[in-house]
Amino acid sequence: MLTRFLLLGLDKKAGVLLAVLALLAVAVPVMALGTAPDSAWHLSTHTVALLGKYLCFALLALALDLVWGYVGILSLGHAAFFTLGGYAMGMYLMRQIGPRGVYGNPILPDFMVFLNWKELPWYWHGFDQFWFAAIMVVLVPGALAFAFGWFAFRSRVTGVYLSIITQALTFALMLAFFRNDMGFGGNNGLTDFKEILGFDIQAASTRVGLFVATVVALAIGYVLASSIVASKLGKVLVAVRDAESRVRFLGYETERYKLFAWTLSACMAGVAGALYVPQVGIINPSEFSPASSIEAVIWVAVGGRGTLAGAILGAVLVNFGKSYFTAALPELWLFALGGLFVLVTLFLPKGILGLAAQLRQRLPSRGAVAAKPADQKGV
Amino acid sequence: MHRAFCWLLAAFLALAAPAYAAEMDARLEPLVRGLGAGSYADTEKALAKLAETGDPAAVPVIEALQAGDLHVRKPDGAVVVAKRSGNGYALTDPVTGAPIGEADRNAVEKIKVNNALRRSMSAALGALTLMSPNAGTRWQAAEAVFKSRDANALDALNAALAKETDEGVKRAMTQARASVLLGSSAPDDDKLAAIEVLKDRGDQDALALLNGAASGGSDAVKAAAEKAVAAVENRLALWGAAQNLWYGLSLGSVLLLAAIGLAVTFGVMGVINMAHGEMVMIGAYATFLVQEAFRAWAPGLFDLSILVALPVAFLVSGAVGVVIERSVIRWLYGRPLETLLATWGLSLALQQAVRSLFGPTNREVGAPSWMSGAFQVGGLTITYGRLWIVVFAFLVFAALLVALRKTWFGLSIRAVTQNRNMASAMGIRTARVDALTFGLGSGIAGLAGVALSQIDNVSPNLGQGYIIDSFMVVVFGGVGNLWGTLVGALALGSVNKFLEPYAGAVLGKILVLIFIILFIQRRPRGLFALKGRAVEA
Amino acid sequence: MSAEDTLLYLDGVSVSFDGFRALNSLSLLIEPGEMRAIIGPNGAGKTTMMDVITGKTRPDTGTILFEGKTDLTAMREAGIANLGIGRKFQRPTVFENHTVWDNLELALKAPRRPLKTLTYAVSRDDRVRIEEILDITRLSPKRERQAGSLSHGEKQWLEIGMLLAQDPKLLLVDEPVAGMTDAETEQTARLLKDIAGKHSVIVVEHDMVFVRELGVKVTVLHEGSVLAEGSLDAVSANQQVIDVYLGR
Amino acid sequence: MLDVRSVDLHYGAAQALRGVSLTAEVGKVTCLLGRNGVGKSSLLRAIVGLKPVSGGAITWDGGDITKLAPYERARRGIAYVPQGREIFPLLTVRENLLTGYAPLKRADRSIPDEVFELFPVLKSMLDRRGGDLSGGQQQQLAIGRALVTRPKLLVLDEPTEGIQPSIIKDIGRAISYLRDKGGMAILLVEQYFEFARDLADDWAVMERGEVMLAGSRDGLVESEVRRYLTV
Amino acid sequence: QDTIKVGILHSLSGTMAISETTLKDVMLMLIEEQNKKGGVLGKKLEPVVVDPASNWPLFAEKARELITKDKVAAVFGCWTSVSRKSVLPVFEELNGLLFYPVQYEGEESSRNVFYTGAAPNQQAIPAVDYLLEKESVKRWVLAGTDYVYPRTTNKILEAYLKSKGVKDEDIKINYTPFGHSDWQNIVADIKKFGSAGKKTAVVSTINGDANVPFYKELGNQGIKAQDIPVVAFSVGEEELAGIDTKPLVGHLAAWNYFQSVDTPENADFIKKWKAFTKNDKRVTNDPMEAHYIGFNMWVKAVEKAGTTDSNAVIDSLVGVAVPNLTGGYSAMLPNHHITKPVLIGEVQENGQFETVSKTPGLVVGDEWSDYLADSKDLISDWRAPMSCGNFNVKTGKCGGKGS
Ligand SMILES: Nc1ncnc2c1ncn2[C@@H]1O[C@H](COP(=O)(O)OP(=O)(O)OP(=O)(O)O)[C@@H](O)[C@H]1O
Ligand SMILES: Nc1ncnc2c1ncn2[C@@H]1O[C@H](COP(=O)(O)OP(=O)(O)OP(=O)(O)O)[C@@H](O)[C@H]1O
Ligand SMILES: NC(N)=O
Ligand SMILES: [Mg+2]
Ligand SMILES: [Mg+2]
Repeated sequence: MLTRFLLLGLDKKAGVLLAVLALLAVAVPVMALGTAPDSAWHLSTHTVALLGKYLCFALLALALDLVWGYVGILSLGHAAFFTLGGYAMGMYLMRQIGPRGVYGNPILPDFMVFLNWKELPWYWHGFDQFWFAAIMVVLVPGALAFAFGWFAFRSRVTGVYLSIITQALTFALMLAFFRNDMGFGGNNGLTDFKEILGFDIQAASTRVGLFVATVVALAIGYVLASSIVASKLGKVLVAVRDAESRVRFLGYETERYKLFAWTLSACMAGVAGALYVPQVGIINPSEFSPASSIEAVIWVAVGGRGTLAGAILGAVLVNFGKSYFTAALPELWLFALGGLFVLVTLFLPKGILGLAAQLRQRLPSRGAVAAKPADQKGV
Repeated sequence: MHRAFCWLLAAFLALAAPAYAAEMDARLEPLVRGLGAGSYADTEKALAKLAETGDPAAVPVIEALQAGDLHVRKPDGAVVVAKRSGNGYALTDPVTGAPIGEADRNAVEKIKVNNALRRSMSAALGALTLMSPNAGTRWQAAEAVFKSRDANALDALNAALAKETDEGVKRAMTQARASVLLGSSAPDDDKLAAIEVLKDRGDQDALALLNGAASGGSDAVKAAAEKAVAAVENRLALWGAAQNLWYGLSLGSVLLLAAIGLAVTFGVMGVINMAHGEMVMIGAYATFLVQEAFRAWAPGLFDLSILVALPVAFLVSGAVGVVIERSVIRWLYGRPLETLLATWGLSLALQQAVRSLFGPTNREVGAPSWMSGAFQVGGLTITYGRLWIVVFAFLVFAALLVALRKTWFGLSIRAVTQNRNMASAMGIRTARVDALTFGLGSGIAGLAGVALSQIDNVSPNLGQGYIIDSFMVVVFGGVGNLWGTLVGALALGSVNKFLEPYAGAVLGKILVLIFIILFIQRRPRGLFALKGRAVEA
Repeated sequence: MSAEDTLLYLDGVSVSFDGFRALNSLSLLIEPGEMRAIIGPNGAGKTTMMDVITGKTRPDTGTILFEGKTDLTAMREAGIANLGIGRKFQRPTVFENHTVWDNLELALKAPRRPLKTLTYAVSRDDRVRIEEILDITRLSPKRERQAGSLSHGEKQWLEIGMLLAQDPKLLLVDEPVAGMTDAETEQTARLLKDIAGKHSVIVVEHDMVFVRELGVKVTVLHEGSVLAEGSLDAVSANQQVIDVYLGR
Repeated sequence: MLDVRSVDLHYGAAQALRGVSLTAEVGKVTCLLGRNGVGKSSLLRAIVGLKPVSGGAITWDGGDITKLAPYERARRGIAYVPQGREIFPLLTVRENLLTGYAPLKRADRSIPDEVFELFPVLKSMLDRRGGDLSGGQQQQLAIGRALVTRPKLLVLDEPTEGIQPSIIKDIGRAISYLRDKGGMAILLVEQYFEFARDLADDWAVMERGEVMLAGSRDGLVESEVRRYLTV
Repeated sequence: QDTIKVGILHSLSGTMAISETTLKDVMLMLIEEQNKKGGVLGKKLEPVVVDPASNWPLFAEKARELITKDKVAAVFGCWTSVSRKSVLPVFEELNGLLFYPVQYEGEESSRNVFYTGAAPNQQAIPAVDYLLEKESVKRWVLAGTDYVYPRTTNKILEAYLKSKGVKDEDIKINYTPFGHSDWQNIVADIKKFGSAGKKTAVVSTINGDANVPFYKELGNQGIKAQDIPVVAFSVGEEELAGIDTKPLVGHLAAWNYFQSVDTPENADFIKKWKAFTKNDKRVTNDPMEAHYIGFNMWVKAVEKAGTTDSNAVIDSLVGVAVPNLTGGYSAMLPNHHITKPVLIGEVQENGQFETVSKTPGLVVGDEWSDYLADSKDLISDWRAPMSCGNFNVKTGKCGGKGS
């Protein structure tokens, strides 16, 4: 049953995407570790880290597309789940520093030492274990999403009202995490990590390993999401998106459906955040900022909302553009990026992936002929 | 005003006492010279001596020092008043005001003042100007003595009190006297009387003095002071609540101003307008430009600059809005979510455009005199700037309400936004209405920019600081309902200001956000939710 | 008749909107297997009555019982639908971005819980049933079309199809033949008559030809309560009904 | 006179109208019949300008209006009662009616008496929001709103849908009255055959995006028409 | 390779652009000047500007890009502490060079970072001393933006004040969020706190954006410097340029440089700056001076080492002394902080500061505060043989507690 379910999601588009991911998972390690640094084929750690970051964002975008594209929940707070996942991982990494911190305190992270904390707060316990942190990476965002969604969906908060309270949620978390009293390092967040699972976090091989883990996570996320979307549950979700109250009159408890997708999406975002942190080396509260969430929405929109693969494409492209422009046009890149967004909305209303579909529609092809009134024969 | 008085006094002195002017000179001369002695401490000592003379002739000297005009002439160490004239300085005698030639830029050295000196100067002037013919000055002098609690001023104070006719000044002097007495070793009876006077004054300053009295002195004084403290504290607590209410109202009106344009572009038109903040910012920069123009061409009329800035900002932001609508937004009707993407892009580009044009740093927007300072209503301090912003916010709100509800234009706006096709089929020029509506919303945002330039940074980031709050307000109040925006803004402002004293600014803000989240659970369509079929359709 | 023997029991149901009474102490009994036609002037409260039954609107006062025992006023829409109450809306509402087929698949009687739908696969029976409905509604050639691109009348048919797919115990049908040709109207009447017997049906219509064709008991609603009840001929002869509804 | 010449219309790649020609004369009621989905509404949308045509021409009152925006057409006296009512849901009934002022000169701006004579219920509900009305009330409002514009060409898409019998009769009477008053062309799409038959001066019958039959009241055989309407 | 690349890592967009863009400009100017003088080691310098966009992980990414892709010889950059924390592991991993020009909270010393801004003892402590001595302040409001720099600074100041006998109830600490714009009741509270009969002062670690509304509110509520002076550590000429300073005359700031400092070096620097920016109104400020010092130190060290190789330059930097703009020499210390004079200035009507106090000599930057329990035993010395950033003098071992 499970395989059947998973196969549901595997159409041609998925095949292409998974093939690309598989290629990445093989080629990147080979090029990063198996070639001489001066070879034309060599990938620097910088590039590996960049690619890894893009793919983490892609997973976040994928999670967002699941709820926005298919359930119509425009979350302006998805970065909250991403960041919580990131913090869970960051806490693990902090604990791994052990006595290598500047003050040499084997238990307390540096920021606690210089703020005069005497002992580890209770919520930091357990994070010295990878398995525990790994569970928290999914559990914390998932639980928050579940609680939040439980109330919001039952109260039938929808549309912009839902969007705005998701924004309020992430904004509140940002302010809370800024507070040093929260015990998460305040504005500086968590950084200066040393190792993960015993591997030196700066070693090229670790970086490649993290990259491959990200590719795998993204692939799993994609297969999961596209299977869900292709299932009847996916159809219910789309129906909820388009006419929620009508779905209720068919007997579906739409709250449960939304809650399912929402919580799953938050968990995916959490995993994305967890993979992101060791690769960029820092997690801090500005990741909670509403702008980060909006950016994620933008990636999805650019790639094509409600296409899953488009979300991935959008995240990678926009972030690549950002990386490129901030170096190539440091003083004008906002024009470039802002202009890009405007142009995409104007000329690619369904995003980049929508372009193909759009072209197909423009040119009357064989598929279109079938829809002519001619076959509307009376009975 | 100080300077004007200075001249007045000089004139007065010149008329009244020409005879012994020279004689006084001789007495003051070394003291004045002492001001230029070197370190701040030396200057302060000289100043104290100068004040001790009680001689009104010292007043212009001290005022010159206060104004930063007092210099030391390098060759001979004489202390002179030096004013910029051409490339050098025009020198006058600090006491007589008589011109004594010119000096090169490097030939004089300014006598620097620091805060300690400023305080001493205020105190000295206080004691010296208690007899000034100008009631305002006397009142200021009394307040200065009240603050300095300078025991030396007691005699002058008593003398002044005996002559004083103005009720207000008299009260101030009595209070100053009480303040001095309470700190001195006066007999208990005097102190008890002083406590009564201070209790009547009943403000924070009085409380401080009474607190001091309650912690020392004889039992009788202590007891009376304690009772007075309790009375004053009660009174202050009451005023404190009123003050909080005012803060809430004032923050609320800022939120209202910021949000009200969004209530049009987002609330009425349904455009998720991420560039709203930038429209506000453009309004603020328009204000800056208008003020620059005033500074350059009509500095005397600077107080009017804000009034001129209002229409200018409205038109500039509105025009930008119209251009945006015609070039981008109009392709996106019926696709509200995509307006988010496009306006986000616009917002980035507009920020950068302003940054490239005006630079990344803050620009100075000044406050006209009628918007500066504060006044007291009982224990309530109300700053003029905030007061005008409150008034202005309500005016804009009322105007918009009338425009949308009572005019043909308002009706077309609502018809077009509810069903663009049908409105067009009814004969409404939808394109023009769309452009004008977006322009109106943007123009109002520009007006908000004028107001916000008075209290916040005028920088490319200005808009970013308000966009989230604006959306919260509009949504909290109920999208598409102007009254909701009004009440939403005031409610959020007040909640914030009532939480802040207890929770602190950071936690207070977090609590407000949580409050919004919880509130929306209760009212999933905002405070002023529209109900019924009409909405679900 | 006691409440227990009824399929649907409304007693003293009132609803008002901002002071306007849309339903005014309405009482109505529907027996199992019965088909009932409801007519009445525009604004009489017919649609509101359906809203109240299906949980869309909460009544201010009154009792609504299903199968003599279940109190509908305390339930949410989905729960009510799952009891076996299906509804066709006055304004056709279908899932515009789904194909005609998917619309029917979603409506088809099947477990409604998320995990069940996640693993759901169309069975042979389901397929047959959907094909059947497509034939009945003559949407077979458009099965792959997005419902949003259907014409107004086609959407009406699709809604009827979805209602059939749900296979409910009680069908609430609001103006099913609006926008249909006379021939289609006849066909719809036949369809509903077939359904009745096994199922109970409440039909709201303004088309008297259609109502006559149904040949069932008619209830006339006016200003939120029952004005007359009986055969169509009987109520048609009622002067009040002529005044407020039929006209001359 | 309204003159539609060989109009084609597409939704994406799907063609909904193929070479449709039709005329509607002033002083007459022209009735358009056809089964579901044959393109009646599409044709009306093309005439009022809500859907651009991909071929052919539309002239009204001697002028080519094929390319004009809907509001321009409204200004030339074309009023539209759409299928599905399309009331402005959040405007009150009064405001919905007032939107009809748009194409009028200031001096002409008033609500004609016939609106309330025809639909008295509207008068009693002036301050209720349009979206809150019952379906039939909305339909009445939609017709009333169109009349406010003092149209010279009134385009009605199934105006009797959802309306109670007595008012249908009133609408019928109103349509004849408007026709008889002169100066107005009326184009009516209707499924309710009897109603159409009683009103129509001219007929047209559509099938699969094409006009199959057209002619005047006397020239058409009812059974012929019926043939196109049966299932 | 005929140029030497120099990375400039300052935010040109986002919230920090307001402060950091100027530093990018000043670096471009310094590099241009140096090139006019013939560059370094006979090669021209080539600036590589990137925009980390006020986004902290992006700082790390861009730092990595500058070092590995552009192969810059040194990077001048960062403003906020979090951005520095974010890039720190990158510089250490890739053995790059970062010159950090902003006053900060201390508690850090990296082999790869050179701290040319003030450590707390080069700004905060002398400022408080000034208030204690010259203004006889008895009651203290420590107001800051809620993040690490103010928190740490206030922690240090609190300990310091208590060591001077200030009582708990005479210290009020208040934090506000970034960009806080409604100061009405906080200012009123300060006023209230200050009217208890004891001389009160505000020590402000309020960050950039929030300052303008803060000072505007101070002015409006009529808090005069002579009553309750505010001494700020993050308000310089650039910030004042956006405010009408008339009501603020007399409020204080503590820095290591003011534009108003009257030295020939400074006059020259200001002249060049105005010419470079083609704007007669552009002001200079402390972090600009820090870059000026840092850049000249780097040039000197490279010339001394004869190479841009990181290890060589790092070694030769310690001990390098270059003129600062206040009429003295600043030297790079073994702990990678520098010596600086501390200036206290009062705001003037023209938006400039007038120096009212200046430390007699240079103050040595102290990275590990003596007023924090866990760091008072730590020292840093990057010279061989110690070569340690956190040497514990109690245990005699490198690495904090000396594990
Ligand atoms: N939310 C509401 N606010 C105000 N009035 C309402 C609301 N909902 C319904 N009404 C009014 O309640 C009355 C009953 O409406 P309902 O739709 O039930 O009528 P109906 O019998 O279905 O009419 P029709 O035959 O025209 O469909 C109408 O007068 C309508 O205007
Ligand atoms: N928005 C649309 N997108 C795509 N196809 C459409 C759209 N609207 C209508 N169609 C198709 O165009 C054809 C004609 O539709 P139209 O609405 O004109 O029919 P109609 O004759 O008015 O039918 P009805 O009597 O049901 O109202 C139909 O096949 C319909 O499916
Ligand atoms: N280091 C600072 N000022 O953040
Ligand atoms: Mg109805
Ligand atoms: Mg139609």
